[in-house]
Amino acid sequence: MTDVRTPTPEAAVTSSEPNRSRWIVLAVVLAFVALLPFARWLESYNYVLQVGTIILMWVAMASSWNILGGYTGYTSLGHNVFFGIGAYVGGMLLVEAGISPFITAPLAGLVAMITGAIVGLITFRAKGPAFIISTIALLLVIFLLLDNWEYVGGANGLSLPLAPFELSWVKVPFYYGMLVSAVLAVLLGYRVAHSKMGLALRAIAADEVKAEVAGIDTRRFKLMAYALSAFFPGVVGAIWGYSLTYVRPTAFFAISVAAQFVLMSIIGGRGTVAGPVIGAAFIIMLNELSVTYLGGSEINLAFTGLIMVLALLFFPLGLVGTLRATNKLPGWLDWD
Amino acid sequence: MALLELRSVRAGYGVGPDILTDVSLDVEAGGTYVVIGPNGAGKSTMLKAIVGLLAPREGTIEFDGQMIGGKRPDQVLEAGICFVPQDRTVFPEMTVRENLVMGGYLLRDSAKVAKRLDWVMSMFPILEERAPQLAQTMSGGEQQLLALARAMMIEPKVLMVDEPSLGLAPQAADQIFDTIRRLSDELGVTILMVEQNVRRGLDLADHAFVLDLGTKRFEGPSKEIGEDPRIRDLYLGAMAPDVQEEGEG
Amino acid sequence: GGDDDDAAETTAAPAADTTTAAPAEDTTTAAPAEDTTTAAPADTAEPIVFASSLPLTGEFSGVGAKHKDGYEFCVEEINRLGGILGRQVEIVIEDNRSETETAVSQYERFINVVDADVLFGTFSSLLGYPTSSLAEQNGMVMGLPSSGAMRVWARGYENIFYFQQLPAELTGSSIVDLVNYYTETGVIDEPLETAAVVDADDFFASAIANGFKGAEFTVRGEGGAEDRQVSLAPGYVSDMGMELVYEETWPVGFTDWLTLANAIAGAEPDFLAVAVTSVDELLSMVKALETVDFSPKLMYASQGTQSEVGEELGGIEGGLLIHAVWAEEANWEGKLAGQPYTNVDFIENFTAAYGRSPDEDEAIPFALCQGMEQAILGTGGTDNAAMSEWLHSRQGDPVKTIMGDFVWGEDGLAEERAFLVNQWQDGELKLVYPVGEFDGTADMLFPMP
Amino acid sequence: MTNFVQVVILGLLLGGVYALMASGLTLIFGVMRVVNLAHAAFIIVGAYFGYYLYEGLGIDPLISMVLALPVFFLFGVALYRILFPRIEGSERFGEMTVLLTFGLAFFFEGLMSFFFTGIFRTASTGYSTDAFFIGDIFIPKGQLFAVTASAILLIGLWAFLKYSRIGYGVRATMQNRDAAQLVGVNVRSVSTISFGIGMALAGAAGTLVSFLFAFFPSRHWQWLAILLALIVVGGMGSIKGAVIAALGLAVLSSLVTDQISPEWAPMSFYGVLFLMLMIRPQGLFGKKVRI
Amino acid sequence: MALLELDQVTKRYGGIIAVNEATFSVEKGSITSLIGPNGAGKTTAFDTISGVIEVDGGKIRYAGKDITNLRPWAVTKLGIGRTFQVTRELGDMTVLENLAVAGVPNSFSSLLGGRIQKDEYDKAMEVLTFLGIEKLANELSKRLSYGQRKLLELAAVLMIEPDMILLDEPAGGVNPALLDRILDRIQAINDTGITFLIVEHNMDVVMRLSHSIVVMAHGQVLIQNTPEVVRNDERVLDAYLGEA
Ligand SMILES: Nc1ncnc2c1ncn2[C@@H]1O[C@H](COP(=O)(O)OP(=O)(O)OP(=O)(O)O)[C@@H](O)[C@H]1O
Ligand SMILES: Nc1ncnc2c1ncn2[C@@H]1O[C@H](COP(=O)(O)OP(=O)(O)OP(=O)(O)O)[C@@H](O)[C@H]1O
Ligand SMILES: [Mg+2]
Ligand SMILES: [Mg+2]
Repeated sequence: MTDVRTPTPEAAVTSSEPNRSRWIVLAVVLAFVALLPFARWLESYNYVLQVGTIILMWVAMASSWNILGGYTGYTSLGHNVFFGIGAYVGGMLLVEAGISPFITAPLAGLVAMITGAIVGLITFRAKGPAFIISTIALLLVIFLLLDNWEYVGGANGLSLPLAPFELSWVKVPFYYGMLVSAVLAVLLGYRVAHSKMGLALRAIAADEVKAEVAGIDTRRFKLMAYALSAFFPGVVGAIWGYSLTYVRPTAFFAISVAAQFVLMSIIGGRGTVAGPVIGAAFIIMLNELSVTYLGGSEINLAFTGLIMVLALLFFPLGLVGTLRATNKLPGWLDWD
Repeated sequence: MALLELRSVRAGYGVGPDILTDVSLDVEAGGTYVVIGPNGAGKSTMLKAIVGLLAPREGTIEFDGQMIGGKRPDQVLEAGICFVPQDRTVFPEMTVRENLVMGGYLLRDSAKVAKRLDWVMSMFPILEERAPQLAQTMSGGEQQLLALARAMMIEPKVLMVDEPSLGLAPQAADQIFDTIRRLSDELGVTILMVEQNVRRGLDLADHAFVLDLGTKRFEGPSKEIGEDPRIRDLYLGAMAPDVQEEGEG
Repeated sequence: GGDDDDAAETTAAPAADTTTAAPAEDTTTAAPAEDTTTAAPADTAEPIVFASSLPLTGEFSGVGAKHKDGYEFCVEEINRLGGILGRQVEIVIEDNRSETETAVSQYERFINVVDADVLFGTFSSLLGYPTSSLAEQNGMVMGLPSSGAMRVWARGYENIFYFQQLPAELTGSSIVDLVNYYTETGVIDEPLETAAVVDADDFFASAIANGFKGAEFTVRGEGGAEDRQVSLAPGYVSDMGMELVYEETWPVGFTDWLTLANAIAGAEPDFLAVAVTSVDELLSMVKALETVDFSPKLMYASQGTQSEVGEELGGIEGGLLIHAVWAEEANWEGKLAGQPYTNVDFIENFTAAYGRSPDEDEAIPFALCQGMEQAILGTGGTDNAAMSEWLHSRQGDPVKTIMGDFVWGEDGLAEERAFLVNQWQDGELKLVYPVGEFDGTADMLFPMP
Repeated sequence: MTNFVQVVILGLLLGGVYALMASGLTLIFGVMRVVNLAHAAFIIVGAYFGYYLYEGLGIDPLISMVLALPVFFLFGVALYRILFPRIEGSERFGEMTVLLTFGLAFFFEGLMSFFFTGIFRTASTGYSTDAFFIGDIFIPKGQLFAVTASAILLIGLWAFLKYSRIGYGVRATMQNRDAAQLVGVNVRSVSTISFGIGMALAGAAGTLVSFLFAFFPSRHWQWLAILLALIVVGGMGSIKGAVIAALGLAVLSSLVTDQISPEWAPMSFYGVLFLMLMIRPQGLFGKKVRI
Repeated sequence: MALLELDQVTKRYGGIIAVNEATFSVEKGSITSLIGPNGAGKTTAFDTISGVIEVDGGKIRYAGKDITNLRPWAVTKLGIGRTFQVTRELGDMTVLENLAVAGVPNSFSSLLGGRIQKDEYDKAMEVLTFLGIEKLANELSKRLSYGQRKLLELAAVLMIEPDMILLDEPAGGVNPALLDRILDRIQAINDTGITFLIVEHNMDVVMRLSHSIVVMAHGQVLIQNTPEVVRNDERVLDAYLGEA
């Protein structure tokens, strides 16, 4: 007979709640991340904050992607559409109305969310690989539309003013903007994973017909998942566009950007709460290291590719997933 | 020496626990054998291990003087063991005819395939009727029938069937049991099957194994097994034999 | 492949000639350089660090790699000549894979971790735009080898400098001059009445095309400032007295060149202007026009001076006009390490070092590096604020580079000078305009073969 | 009218080349459920293969195409043997291969940039800029040769899959791996062979690209996007579908280029893809499975 | 009063008429069996009732309400639960989670509710214990044996607590010892007023449970009557039972 974990009510009902020591480690990590901007004596302060900002941004985006791609099982290779839409909304409001993207970011998220729901109506007609490809198509369609929409700058894009912060502080608001988004996105991911909705989404991923026969309004849940997963990319898009001072289709709608969402989630562990977080940090740092140390040569691209391939071959379920499968996952990373 | 010999076979899935803890059994050429046991006992797992869908972790599987443990399914099939799994697997996007042709994949000779095809179709006229239909559009039972028929495209030394009667209407089930009996009687094919319809399984087979918790608990001539009160209480339920008596009596 | 060999030979020949003379020249130029370093703090003093993030892989990798050579060669030359202010120079170049996100964080690293003294700009406006914002924010001077669209320079930045003669929109003016000149001299002996303008849907390419078409656009004001209306009317096509009979824009990743060429052929323009994002588009376009058997009387392309163009097209590029910021024939007199360092020196030394002759994509970064070097010399250090001020106040005392003299206005755009215009003639790139200013200008071929 | 015919002809010719590119991709998907995101990168490798054989040894790309078949086949076989056995039987095979091939795309792009630099290339054969004229209509020779070569390859591929024993094995494996094993198909070698075939098609298509288009290593992403759209519209896994979609959409895109604007030409691929999803999610020749 | 009524329901696939103007009804509180040879259209009939496929014609009424072509989840929420002949477990979820899915509300509030509540857990464990697979509660459902999956299918439908339960071959592949107990349980549930419609090929099971039997062949309903009548009907013997 199979050796199954003996189900106790506690284990099943509350297994999801991290225990005390877990919370402590997490709190320490979070405190470290939150206090980083106070480490002003660091020589490479602005650079560290910059990389931190990018990592946090991707934590927010990968965690959001994971709601659709991880739990619901619909791999989107066009999620940067929402990233870009967020950037445009934030950028246009800044240029036209002079409102800071830090204020309009939630609105940008909302617009992305609504777009997500609308797009879902169409793309959800396909499943599996066809869905993946339809999301790529979505990306290219939106690209084309924005590229030809002169009101928002067309191919030339939008040029935004520099953020009016003093140099030594200029990174800080962006850093905290991304941190808040990242924390909220992870919390949302956690909430989804630990809610009935998460159960519904995973059921959809497993077998849609069965899920529906079990009483789940699959269409509604899928649209909800799509919309939720579009929110934070929209939010961080607005902030990121501001930090770039520049919003242009080619910068936001590249397939390589879309792929990052997928890579981070899969490498970290798709369908787990901690996976996208680990994956985002891993990929961004890997990129930084490889362009820094192999930067002089084109080999750095090959190197990144190689790492991806190796990570996959040796951690087929992602870092978190594989560690869990072999029971080596440290407790403080087990957020599921 | 037996045609098929399992010795202390231990097997399981992936990194999971052992499902078969220690299974040894002999299958003699020309015999008909039935494996019975509760759900989850490891019956299907045993057949999968024999046929190579699962590599044994320990122990040996010898067939016709050849070690087949750990070999690939196509190699095992080439050696002479044909297997029809429990969740009948047809080729969904091939027609019924193509599915049957695939059954003769190993024959290589297209004339031979055509001949077998005629024979199988004549045996299961419903398939002849449905020849151009895509397999995935057939009903559950029809697919079961197709998978069974496909296995008959070649003449294996051993035919292993996981629950031949599953999903079949009584008439169709009768026909399948008939066919199996004929394969055994007329062509001398060795039969090893799993059957939850215990009554019919024991009827058909001359020898039975009882599997539980991953090991062989009992074995013996079907008749004895069917009448053994311990086995009857534990595995056959009150109903099967009683109903049989009722029904026929 | 025969044409390729020709090209290689012809470019190699002058190089070989001059290298015989080089050693003598070398010693003379090297001597004073050694003087400045007699105090020999060279090994003790901290090196001056330049840094640039370039698209060595990805979309812009072709040009990016050449920029790397241009920058690195300049640094080698500076060091060979004794460094700057007695300090050796180092350059850190990293690959940003043509991604904005990576480019930005790399410059951030250059500023904060590498502690670079001077930032060199990157290629393409996609990357140049945000990274120049970063430089501005940090008060770092940044020379930009590309990103010539006016919008980039309308942001009111103080620390960015453009290392080309004209912003993209005004590129066509050089063609107007050329047409006027050759019409007067009678080389253009048939009237040019109709024109077609096609361009890639891209920042830079559409800027050039807009100049030809006479577009108007708005540059949005920054932080409450008024929007600026930029009018390019009536446009260079109209300036040349032609009628615009066909205009079209193709998108990124376009592949259907034959159909586009067919449509152009259908319009039968006398003059065709093609503004591209990258040279592969030009190759495809020229091949397609050849296939549909159409050639306008005069054809201009915004890029395509690279030696590969001749190699890959094997002759059919003949007659193509391309504006250039640099040319072999233009014997501009630059300066390096306080001494004259002319374009001829550049070509010669580069060829010796790399075994091939340089092209524009190596010359621009080289010139940029020259400019920065002169700013350091001029201010006596690497204080970027001082450098910026120095660079802004070159009126009357220009920065001297292998691309000519540079004087920058408030906005960081150089004081307008005409571009050079090259023409592909028999697998070779010839300078055809301006005429008489440099040795070795050739006559323009007309009409296109 | 002539112009219309002309544009349609050009579209068909372009489509023929797309068809070859897309069929390798759809084949690999069909057989192994692998969406090979590195397919276009391999096409570019093939383009360099054709280019250097032409520039270096003067071998005509059309001949290189024939050479590319065995070379890339072996390349594919080797690659498959190295990478895939580890994940072959895995439950998440489908999604893992997306990542795996994505990594491969990067890896090969990097290698190509390193060895061949990012400089654009194109092989200038005599015929690549030549055309036959029939009245006012011209038929570009390069495209015509390329399409003819594509057609021959595709017919060969189709016949192979339809009639050969391995072809049956390939189709069976793509539909049900376990069942295929149980009827005696060696799925490992069948998968290897089909990956090899897909790769051979990519290599062959690449040699055609070498003289039809200008290319450089990172060009592959743009090709990939178009090819993916084609295989979805055609119905994933259907070679017939991919060919028809390639021809149809290329003609449409040519008409859009000619009549509206090249700027909207890509819309013919992605817009049609969207429409297709709305009216027939399984694609032209995709089969609707029993729920 | 008839709880479920099929009125001239038709479903075509190209040339094949899977269900051909089928008309039958299921009395409230009864156990009705639907039998017929392979390919008769039984599963297709289930599919139309549960909304998994759309009908080409005819009406389906449940408790007087027209439910034709209603979405599956809506049918379920109305109180009809069904199992699948070819089991469809949610493979990557544990057995327990498979059961808990029944308790998901179809609204945003589902985001607020925790994963598995205590009462749901108790209910699930009770069902699993009864079917003898409680040890598998935390096993991924794709790791189950065929028979175990059949049992899970049954457990899942019991979790929904429907008023009417459609079972598609509940006995297939289930060990006879266990089957005995399952049949007892079905009878017990039925005694509490829950209606059953069962497709089954095992005649012993059918005869033992049914109050009424519907016989289908070639998509058509041949007869609906009591077990005694059906057992002796010529047509049924011909079409279905054969010599047995
Ligand atoms: N998608 C489809 N396309 C074509 N034919 C179909 C499709 N689905 C079902 N059929 C056909 O409809 C008929 C009825 O199938 P159904 O599954 O309802 O039979 P059933 O009575 O449940 O049989 P069984 O006892 O074997 O399960 C069969 O002949 C089948 O081939
Ligand atoms: N793919 C799998 N991965 C992991 N465990 C499995 C897998 N398949 C079956 N098992 C486990 O192995 C045990 C035996 O399964 P097996 O299928 O051999 O049972 P069986 O005797 O055939 O039962 P049944 O009569 O229900 O078909 C079961 O407890 C099951 O949970
Ligand atoms: Mg079994
Ligand atoms: Mg059925």
